[in-house]
Amino acid sequence: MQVNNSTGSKDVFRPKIVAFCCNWCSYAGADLAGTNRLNYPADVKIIRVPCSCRVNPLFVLQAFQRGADGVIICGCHPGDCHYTSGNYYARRRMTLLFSMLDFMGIEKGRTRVEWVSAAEGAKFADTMNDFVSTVTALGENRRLEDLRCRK
Amino acid sequence: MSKQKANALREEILRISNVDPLKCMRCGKCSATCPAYDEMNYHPHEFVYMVERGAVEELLDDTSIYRCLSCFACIDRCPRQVEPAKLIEAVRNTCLRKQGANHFKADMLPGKLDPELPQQAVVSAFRKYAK
Amino acid sequence: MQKVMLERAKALLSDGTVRAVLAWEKGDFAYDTTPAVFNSAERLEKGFVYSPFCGANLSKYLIKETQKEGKILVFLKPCDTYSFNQLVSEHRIKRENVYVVGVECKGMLDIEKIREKGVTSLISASWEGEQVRLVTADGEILADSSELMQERCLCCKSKKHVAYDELLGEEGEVLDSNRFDEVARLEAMSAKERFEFWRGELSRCIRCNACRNVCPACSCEKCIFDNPDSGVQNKAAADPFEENLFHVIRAFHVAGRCTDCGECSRVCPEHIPLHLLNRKFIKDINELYGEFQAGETELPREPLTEYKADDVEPGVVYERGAE
Amino acid sequence: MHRIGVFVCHCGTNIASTVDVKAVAEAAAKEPGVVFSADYQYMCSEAGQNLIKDTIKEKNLTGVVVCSCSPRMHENTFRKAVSAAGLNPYLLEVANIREQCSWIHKDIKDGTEKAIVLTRAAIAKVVLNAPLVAGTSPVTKRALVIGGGIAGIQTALDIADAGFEVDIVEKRPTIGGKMAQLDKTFPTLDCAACILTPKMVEAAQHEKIRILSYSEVCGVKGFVGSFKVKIKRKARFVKEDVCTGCGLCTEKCPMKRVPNEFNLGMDERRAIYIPFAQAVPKVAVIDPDHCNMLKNGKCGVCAKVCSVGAIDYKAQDSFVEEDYGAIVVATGFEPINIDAYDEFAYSQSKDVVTSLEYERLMNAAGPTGGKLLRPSDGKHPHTIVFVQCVGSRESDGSPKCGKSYCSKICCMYTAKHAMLTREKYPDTEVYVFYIDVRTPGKGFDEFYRRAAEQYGVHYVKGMVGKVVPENGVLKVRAFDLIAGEQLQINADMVVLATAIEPDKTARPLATLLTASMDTNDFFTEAHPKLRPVESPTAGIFLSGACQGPKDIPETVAQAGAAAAKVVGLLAKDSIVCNPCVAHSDEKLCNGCSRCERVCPYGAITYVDKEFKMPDRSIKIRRVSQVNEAVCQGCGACTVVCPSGAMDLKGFSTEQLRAEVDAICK
Repeated sequence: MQVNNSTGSKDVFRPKIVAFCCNWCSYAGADLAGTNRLNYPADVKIIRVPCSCRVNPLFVLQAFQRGADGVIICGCHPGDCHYTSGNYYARRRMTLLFSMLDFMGIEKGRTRVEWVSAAEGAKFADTMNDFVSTVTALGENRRLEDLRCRK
Repeated sequence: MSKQKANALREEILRISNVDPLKCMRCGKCSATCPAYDEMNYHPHEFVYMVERGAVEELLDDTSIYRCLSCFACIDRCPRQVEPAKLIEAVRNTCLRKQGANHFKADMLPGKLDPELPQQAVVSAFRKYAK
Repeated sequence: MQKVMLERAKALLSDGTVRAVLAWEKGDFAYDTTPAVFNSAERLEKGFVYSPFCGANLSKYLIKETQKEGKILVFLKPCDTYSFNQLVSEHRIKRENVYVVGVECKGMLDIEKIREKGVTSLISASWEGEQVRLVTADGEILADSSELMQERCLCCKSKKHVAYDELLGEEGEVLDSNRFDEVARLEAMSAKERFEFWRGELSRCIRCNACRNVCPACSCEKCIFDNPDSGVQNKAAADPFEENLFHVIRAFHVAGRCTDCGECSRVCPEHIPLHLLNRKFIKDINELYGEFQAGETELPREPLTEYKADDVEPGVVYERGAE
Repeated sequence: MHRIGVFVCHCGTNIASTVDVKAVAEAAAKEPGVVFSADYQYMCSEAGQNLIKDTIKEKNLTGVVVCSCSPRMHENTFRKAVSAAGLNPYLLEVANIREQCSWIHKDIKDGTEKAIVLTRAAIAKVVLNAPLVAGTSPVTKRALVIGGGIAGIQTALDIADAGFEVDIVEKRPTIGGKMAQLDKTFPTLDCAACILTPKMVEAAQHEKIRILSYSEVCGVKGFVGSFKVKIKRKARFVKEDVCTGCGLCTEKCPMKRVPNEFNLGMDERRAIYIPFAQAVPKVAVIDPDHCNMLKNGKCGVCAKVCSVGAIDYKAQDSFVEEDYGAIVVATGFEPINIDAYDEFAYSQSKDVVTSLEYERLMNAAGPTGGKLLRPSDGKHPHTIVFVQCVGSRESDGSPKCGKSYCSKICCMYTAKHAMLTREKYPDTEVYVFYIDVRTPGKGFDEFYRRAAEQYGVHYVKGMVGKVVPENGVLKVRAFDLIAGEQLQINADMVVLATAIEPDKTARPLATLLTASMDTNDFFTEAHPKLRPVESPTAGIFLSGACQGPKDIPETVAQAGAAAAKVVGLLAKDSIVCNPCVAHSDEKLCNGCSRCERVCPYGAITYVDKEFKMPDRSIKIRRVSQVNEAVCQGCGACTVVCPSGAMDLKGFSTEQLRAEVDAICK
């Protein structure tokens, strides 16, 4: 698994991870992880969305297209959505989308949905550490590699 | 004892015990709860504080380490999960593992013999305490 | 059957019930029938056809036709009626402007399969019980229909019309079809095999958009793949991802709305089994959220605009299937 | 042409220590569209804000990116600054390079690289930002206070005095909460009931206040300014408007052996009861778990003795739905369960009590009529040991489920108990075992010193390790850290200063309100320092111990502060809405109604609209319309829309895709 990657040094593969975080729970959870100085890899870059239900499958596919090695969507725990129902819709959409990506032969480990509340700074950091290590273990997006726009 | 050596000893004990004495908030509940309190010169809370300060030598040379019953009452009741008994055990182990220190010599045996004592215990005592 | 339909169409046209008839028109060959709007008895007389090659689902054309004044007659096969209901539920078809005549369907033929049998110069085809009579320039052949039918018809989900104003021919029933078998076969493969499979299929895509254009669920005023502002506007199949992106997004857009009519695969010039993508969504929906058939009723109900508090977590994906 | 200004904040060393802010500013300067890029010590300071304002004017900026702390912290600050310089406040983006960068990464190279990527993403987004103008939505001029303890009562009184209607929902049959159970209050030693009950009565008689006792909130819909709250009114089996509170039924009821929760089970009440003498509303209530009539239809004594016919055995739980503009949470606290602390023998001896039980034992209305008697044999105790920090200040993940926080009130009430005990019974020896005595408060340390110096309370630094009940004596083994000796005390009573935790109902309530909580189930503030009485969820306010451990003066102060915030909200006729709302492009809309079905607020409606076609014909199409005052901007509709007609202002598809691109570049 010695893969060169533009973001990393010669031997260490550093994956590109896009994390969509809902503004009310998970983004706040990520802030809390910061406030508590809980470390997780810098490979994770967070995009703030109002709610997990704002994440269009298109964004997930586009992230992979542009070179992401993993995409994670974080929202409020089911039942805790700031907008009452958003994460329920997101849950169905992402379940179906991930199942479809799996059906097309893309590694399951590259996509994830996790519910992180505003109080769960530690969970956020743990989740990101775990996700990064899963994606790192999968290595560069070989199977998706030829799915990428590498121009 | 040089400061360097004391420090190395301290690190060794922390490594063996996996105890962080800095977690202690000095409430004394360990010593309050210790059933062997009266037998000891240094008490559980003092172990924690002395290891933190690096005063391990005194602990190594003291009989207190053999007075601890390993009843773990201090571990159970410590509100900060400092686990003093593990620290005492680590000091004890450090003492026992000291190279060349012969804690049990053959001529000490007759005085300690007891007709009820299983032979196996004598053999294992030699194995453990005699170098 | 064709005769009964023709008579009925002419009658409804002449008594003014309908202003026009949406049906199939003869082509140059027996197998290239095309959807057409007939506005006179003469044109009907001349061009109308209903044969085992009338696979086209006419419901999509109603979006445009029902915008016009007056009623239009449409002939719908059982599977077409599901698409019809779905479009009505989405307010795409004005129900009051349609007169639906349900027609029985014994399964549509696949010209490729006929050709593979070595049949040439086909003049016409007709059902005869479980068999098909093929009339060619060289004479007549009686063949087993199951050998010549389109794949989608071999695993037909329903012979029942779920919407109609009147019915011609026999009414059938919802069938216990084995249409998910192929999806299940793929699911049982390793991820790598699936990846290879889809690479092999999708790399043939030429982005002709036939699948989208024929799909009754793909009825957007303006498709995002045609919209320069969407950022994914139609491009040539520049790289493999482009093909996957297009097909996954398309399948996702119709997920929960696709009635599994199979038109996408029928029209694909590269014979890509696109219906398998849609069926994968349908199968997942059935398994995860309960049995659901889009277009079964006119009620606006679909799995992706609903939820249950105890729905499965997305992690279920990782627990299922191989690898 | 875009003219973007990028401002990179050092946040002192908070950012600058792990992010090379100069490098970030330099990298940003190279991005297309960026005409100004600089770093500065504190962007949120006045000077920092002025830098933004001046640069906007000087460089004629069309967009601003501030790389600083979380947008949840200072986005509004910077929006105001941008707005003050004449730029639309929504032409600002914040790149979070503190919470999500400098604070989590130790390596300066990692931190800087990531900060640059985050900055790039913010720049990519800001060039697509559109100026947004916020709409308004009306405010229902009524408030709901959940919880009728001193916090809730005070908040309700303050709001009502300002002229707004308030409902108090209290789950118990009477308001008063924990304070009603206290004997005296520190440091002045006034009687709790004497200062609380007048407030309870005032609340009951206030024309603007309605008390919904024995009720629970079971559903919350809507948003700031217009909440719809469903309240369950539990069946009391006594008509509240008929009962005179004479108490005859509570004397005649044959079910005598029901543990009295007001006295923490140390004495008994009847199945029909009035919680305590000064209860508000002073109305009896039947406990359905113990009433024979309700359980098996045999009895009916209370109905026979009631002269006004207030008893109604057939009563059912009922539900009411009310509109409010603001909701105040005042759910308070409860002592933790100390069953796991077996070393203190709480479950083995009746003479080991919690501090709240001790309050009742000292109280004139308590089970002993105010005489200090041992619960086990009713004898006067001569030696009492107080143990502080029971379950408080434990390490995280404590196996006994202790709390990592300091419960704050124990030092003072223990000093109070010790002092009052010595005052009433000078023949009693009182020991207080403490780890630290914490008395930051007006007159607090003086109070503690008085207990030690004037009242002769023995303060011993150290903990109690074990309590063994033996022949009616509690053998207390403790440690005196200063003398360095283990102590054995034969005590008659042991009082445990039990840690406090949020009320059990707080967590489900937080879910209903979509208000956030910390890991200890205390409600989180919108800002820990600057907005301590507001929840991050707009329109939800926090009063009292539901937000963190508090004593009475602090609770009352916070209750007043919460009331002031509520009044500030209710005084407005309308509030400015979030302008980041959904918007439908009619040209693309299919009219399929999918968005309408997923909208949780009913903000989307459909209309038939005429469109001029290119050939000048008119086409009527069904298209969606968004009610911007109702839309809360979740974006659920944007994803179900197949044609992409529905988009979300401020988080548009184009913007989010630009961010994805910038991050993956």
